[in-house]
Amino acid sequence: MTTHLRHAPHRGDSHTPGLVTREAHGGLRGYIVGYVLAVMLTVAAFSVARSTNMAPFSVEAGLAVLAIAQMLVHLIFFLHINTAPAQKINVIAFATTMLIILIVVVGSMWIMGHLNHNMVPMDHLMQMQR
Amino acid sequence: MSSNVASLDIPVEGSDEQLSSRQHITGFGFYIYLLSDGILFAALFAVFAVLRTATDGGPDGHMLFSAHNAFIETACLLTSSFTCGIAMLACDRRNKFVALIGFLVTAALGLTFLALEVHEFADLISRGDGPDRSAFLSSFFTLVSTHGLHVTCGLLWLGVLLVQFLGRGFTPAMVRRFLCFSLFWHVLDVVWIGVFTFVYLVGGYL
Amino acid sequence: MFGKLTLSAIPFDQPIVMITCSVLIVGILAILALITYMHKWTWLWTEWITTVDHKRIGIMYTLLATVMLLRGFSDAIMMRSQQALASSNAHGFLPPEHYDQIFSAHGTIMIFFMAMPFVVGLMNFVVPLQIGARDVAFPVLNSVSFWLTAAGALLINLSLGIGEFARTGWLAYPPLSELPFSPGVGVDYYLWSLQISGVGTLLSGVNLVTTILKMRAPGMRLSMMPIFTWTALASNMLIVAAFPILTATFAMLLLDRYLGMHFFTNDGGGNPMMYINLIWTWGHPEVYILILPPFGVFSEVIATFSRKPLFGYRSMVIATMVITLLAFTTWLHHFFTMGSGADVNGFFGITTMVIAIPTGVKIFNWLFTMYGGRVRFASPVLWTIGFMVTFTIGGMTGVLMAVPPADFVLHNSLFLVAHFHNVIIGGVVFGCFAGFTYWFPKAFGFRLHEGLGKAAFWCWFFGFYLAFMPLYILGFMGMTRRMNHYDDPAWLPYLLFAEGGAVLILIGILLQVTQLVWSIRHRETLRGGAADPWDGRTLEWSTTSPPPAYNFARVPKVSGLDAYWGAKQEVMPASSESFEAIEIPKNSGLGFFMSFFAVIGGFGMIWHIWWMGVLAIIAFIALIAWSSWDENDEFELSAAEVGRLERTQPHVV
Amino acid sequence: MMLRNTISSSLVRLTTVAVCTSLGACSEGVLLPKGPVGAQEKQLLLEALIPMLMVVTPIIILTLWFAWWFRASNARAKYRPQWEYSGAIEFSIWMIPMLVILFLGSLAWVGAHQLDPYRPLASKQKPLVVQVVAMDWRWLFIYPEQGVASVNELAIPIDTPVAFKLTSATVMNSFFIPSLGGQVYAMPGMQTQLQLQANEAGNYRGLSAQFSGDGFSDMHFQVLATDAAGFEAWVARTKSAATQLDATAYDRLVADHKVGEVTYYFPVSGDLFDHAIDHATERPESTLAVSASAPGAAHIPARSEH
Ligand code: HEA
Ligand code: HEA
Ligand code: CUA
Ligand SMILES: [Cu+2]
Repeated sequence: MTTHLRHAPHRGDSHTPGLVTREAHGGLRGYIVGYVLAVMLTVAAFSVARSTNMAPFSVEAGLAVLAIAQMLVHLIFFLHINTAPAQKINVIAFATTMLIILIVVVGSMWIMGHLNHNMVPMDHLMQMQR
Repeated sequence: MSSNVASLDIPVEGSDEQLSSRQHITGFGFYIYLLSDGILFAALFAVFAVLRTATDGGPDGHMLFSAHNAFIETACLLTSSFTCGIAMLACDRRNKFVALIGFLVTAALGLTFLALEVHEFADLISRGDGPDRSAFLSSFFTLVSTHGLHVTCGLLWLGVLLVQFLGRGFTPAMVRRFLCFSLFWHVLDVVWIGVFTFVYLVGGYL
Repeated sequence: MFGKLTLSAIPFDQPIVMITCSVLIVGILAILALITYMHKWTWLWTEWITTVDHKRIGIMYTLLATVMLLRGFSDAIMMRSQQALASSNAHGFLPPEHYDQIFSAHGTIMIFFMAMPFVVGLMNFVVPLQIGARDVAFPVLNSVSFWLTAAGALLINLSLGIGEFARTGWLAYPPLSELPFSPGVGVDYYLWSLQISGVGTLLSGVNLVTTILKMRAPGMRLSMMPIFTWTALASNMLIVAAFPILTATFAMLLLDRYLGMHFFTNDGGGNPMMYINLIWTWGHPEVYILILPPFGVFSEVIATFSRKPLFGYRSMVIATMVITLLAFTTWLHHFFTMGSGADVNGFFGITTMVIAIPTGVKIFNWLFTMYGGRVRFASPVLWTIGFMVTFTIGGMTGVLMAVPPADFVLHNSLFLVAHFHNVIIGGVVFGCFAGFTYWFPKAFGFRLHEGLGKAAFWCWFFGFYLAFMPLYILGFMGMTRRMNHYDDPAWLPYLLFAEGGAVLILIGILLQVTQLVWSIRHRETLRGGAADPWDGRTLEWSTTSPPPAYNFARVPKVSGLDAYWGAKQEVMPASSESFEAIEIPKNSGLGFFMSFFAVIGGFGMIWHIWWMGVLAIIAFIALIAWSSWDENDEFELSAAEVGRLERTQPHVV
Repeated sequence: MMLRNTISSSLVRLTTVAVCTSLGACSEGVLLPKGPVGAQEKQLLLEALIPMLMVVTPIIILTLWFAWWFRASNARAKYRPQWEYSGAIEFSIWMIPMLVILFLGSLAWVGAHQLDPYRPLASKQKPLVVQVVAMDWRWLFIYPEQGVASVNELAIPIDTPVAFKLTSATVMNSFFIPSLGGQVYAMPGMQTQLQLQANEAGNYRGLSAQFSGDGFSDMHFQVLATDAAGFEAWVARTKSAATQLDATAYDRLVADHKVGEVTYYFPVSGDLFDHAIDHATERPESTLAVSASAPGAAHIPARSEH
């Protein structure tokens, strides 16, 4: 029986994000693992960006993947957000936020891309595409 | 199961029940706030993505950004996130000394980060590439300095917390506030991942 | 020293403004004098200004909304009169630079300082009671939220007498709102007051989401929450997700105006279309923030007064959540005509229409709740039925504009104006009134006069149709919105009808004021069954009216939907249990002082009085740090004290 | 279009008659289109309206009927205090709106593509190109092929597609001729497009639909739709106006905030429209000095004074 379950029997879903629990997340070991992973990912990102023999698109894609991976590392090892049942509500809240961010950012870029494309005067087309 | 207990729940004073539920409620509320902050940054990222090429004949990211500087900044912030975690572990064990050291190192790294950022900005502005130069630079300065402003607020907050901590030690409210602070600090680091990747690396690469 | 502020900022040469201002100042002075005369300052300070009780904060929100109604409605009447006069090359009584401020102020004030506070006030008052909680999750923060909203409201109304308000429409599209085209302080008033109140709203959203998810009475699972609580949850989730976008957007416009940046300017590579895109990613969710809680009100009202459970609770919840998510997928329908192309327009046209499905489900569910019921036509029910008829029409015209080619001819016409007043008045305002009448006895311990309430309803109902149906026709005739004058005499008759409708609404509002005054004076005769006057179904009716500071002496245990109705059907065991001690949050002046500095700081920034702005920001930070020093923000009410209070009910305000 | 069957189009005609009689005196508006674009838009509007009315009207009637029949005082109505679920009803209340939306959704998708304002109109005639510049608070129309320009008067030949290219010299506006069909924003530094056509000769009203500042209400213009000969005559008449429009004259025109006046220009320099697009991106300097908080006694307070 966990402590918070005893206090609020209906709230089996309450687990504070970021709460350190010694055993569940490995405590110090968790932080060290997280830190090492994050450092590796960071170094990887900077060296990918520096590499001159990759196509620009694959560099962008690679960087995006590395960034997402590192964000996940932070979430799991530093913020202790995981799929434990006690965390259901935290994960749902997080996933919803990510979905909205995705809609807003991708949607805006899609819309603005089309708008900008439709706004360019004919003779400006060349110079705008750089 | 009791080994799984979130050990920050162990009460110091006051009744067991209030402490625990209040801690959870505060932590959750703060988490919700942080999620909304994430959306604020998302809006700024979207603007940066759209205005990235709107240089108005001025310099673009490739000409301005130093990956070197960004790397050191990243290292500072990442390490500070780690030390903040160590300090939280110490809070968990009610180890006042380690907690204090951990937070102080966190603050020092945060300050270094901030100093680097201010230096970079000052440099750009002195060269005439300030936020009023072009839409691209407006969005760059705004996105990065909004993050910087959060770091500044975090440092101010941490300062106040440490002064209080020295006075009163691990009261329930103190532990609750450190918990919120560490959440805040970790999230700033997550945002920074986006900044260094999409602003400095992608933006500087192209 | 005083930045741009000089004596010439006060429009001495504009009689309308000067008279309004003097009346306002005299009125405020009279109220202050009255308070002093009656020695009510301490009472006001301890019982209201520093209160952190969610019920009182809810009431203050509603009060703020009512006061702002006066401003918003007088603006509306002025616009209607102007358009009734300014036909065929007549120029009416309002020159454009004044008229433009009026419609901008009307839209801004109505949405941000009338509808929002009303809805937030209802949620604040009702939600903790409905979920069996003793207060919201963060009571002090709640008071901060309210006072920041009030600060924004004060600031925006200062623009009436000192300087000017924005002349840009309620969403301040750039480049018109940029410095070269709006060099005055109007847009700054707009931006700073909305930034300040926006932060308050965001914090209040965080607070209520946490409250609903974490503070429910034992046993109340999500699937047992009353529908109003569900819609409040949805609405606050939308606040949390949408308001940061607004804050960011306004911040960028501020940076353009104050630091010469180029986000949305004509020069420097700025892109005004991005502002329009961002403001609507907030703006469309905003309209659902406003309408969802009223939907919840109607659900409670229709079930209670039909003496039946709500039909299709589960699909109601699903529909609410679907609307919440879809709210974020439709924003482009506000700028179909900007030219983003057929694919984008087609896509957003379809996502917009899809919202009609869950909304339609809701309408049907209310319909079938009445089926097989025993409907009592109390005034909350009249508002509900009036809503169902009116909102359906307004929703239909909304869907019509979601067809892009149809919108090409209707965009920015009076048809659009008719659409949104149709859904806002027929939905949000009717819902607020239904909720107001429904929960009034809970808040004050006595009912409102029924006859006057019904009379007010009929005035509003017919007044609305008279005022806004002609606008649909005018839209078809090609009349656009925001016209100061026009030269087509064919439009005049319709505008005269519309003016008549506004006057009818005015009569409705006067009847409501009369109702309020009459009911307060005769409250002793209206007390009957005040704890549960309507034979309610949810937990708020299980406590006294008005509820004690701690809401429930014993935290209720919940085991199903319609918790209180279920309990009423069983024989209640005589409550012989002893009382327990209750922690109550202490009063706090934090919100009031923060609001004070927010007004000072905002005013300083608007007028470029930099030292004032900086000092206020420093004071603001110091205040927060200082307030964090006191860890004991609660005091304990002993068991004996609780017992005494419970025996001496009803609790008087 | 596949969706248009005869039943719906006869319903459309009926509704048009009904709405137009209720419009009374009006002779203009989006329900009385004078060109193919407007006609299609009206058709689509009514095709969307009718199925919605078919759902919405019964709902309103049912609301009133249920409320009345199940009133508390009606002993004949059956009271079912527990009834709160019916699978069949639940299913149909999701299905009915869904079906309507399925229909409307395809209408919206197809319509958005067919009536895309950028899409050239099908016609044997070569389109007439008109470049439109929104100003404070007038409209400038440039006819690059004819070499003429006019302010606040748009002449077009009937039965000929007109390809508008739009921009703004100052803030956003929306170019709208209700009798001919849909509108598109005219925005500074950018170029948008719109295709319209008039099939009936006449004088129509054109306007800005997007609020653009204090002079906005006067920002309307006359559309003279005439036959080809009439249009030629108009061009000839314009050519007799000896005011030249080059970049300098254009800048002077932009800075001057007159409203309502019709003027003609000839000759017009060829790249004027590009100049207009580029020029809007520069900030008119003197405007910064004007304080809007100075109480304006003038009917149209000047927003910038060159
Ligand atoms: C919540 C939103 C709201 C509400 C309630 C209203 C209510 C009204 N509105 Fe408004 N309106 C807008 C939002 C709203 N409006 C917006 C966003 C715009 C666009 C602005 C722009 O162009 O930028 C606009 C524009 C607008 C125009 C300009 C049209 C144009 O552009 O040409 C007109 C013209 O007459 C108008 C009229 C009216 C009238 C007559 C009412 C009145 O009939 C209704 C009066 C109603 C109330 C005042 C209700 C509130 C009542 C209370 C709070 C009661 C208090 C409680 C008790 C007594 C218990 N409105
Ligand atoms: C509370 C406020 C509110 C609400 C609830 C809505 C609801 C909706 N609105 Fe509205 N809207 C506004 C407030 C609101 N709106 C405002 C303020 C503006 C203008 C802002 C400005 O420019 O200043 C605006 C503008 C606006 C536009 C932009 C027009 C333009 O600028 O050219 C559009 C276009 O698609 C639109 C569509 C809709 C739709 C599809 C809904 C739907 O949610 C409606 C759904 C409801 C129903 C459809 C009725 C019930 C359903 C049934 C009975 C089922 C059967 C029916 C069908 C299958 C059709 N709205
Ligand atoms: Cu508007 Cu490009
Ligand atoms: Cu919308």
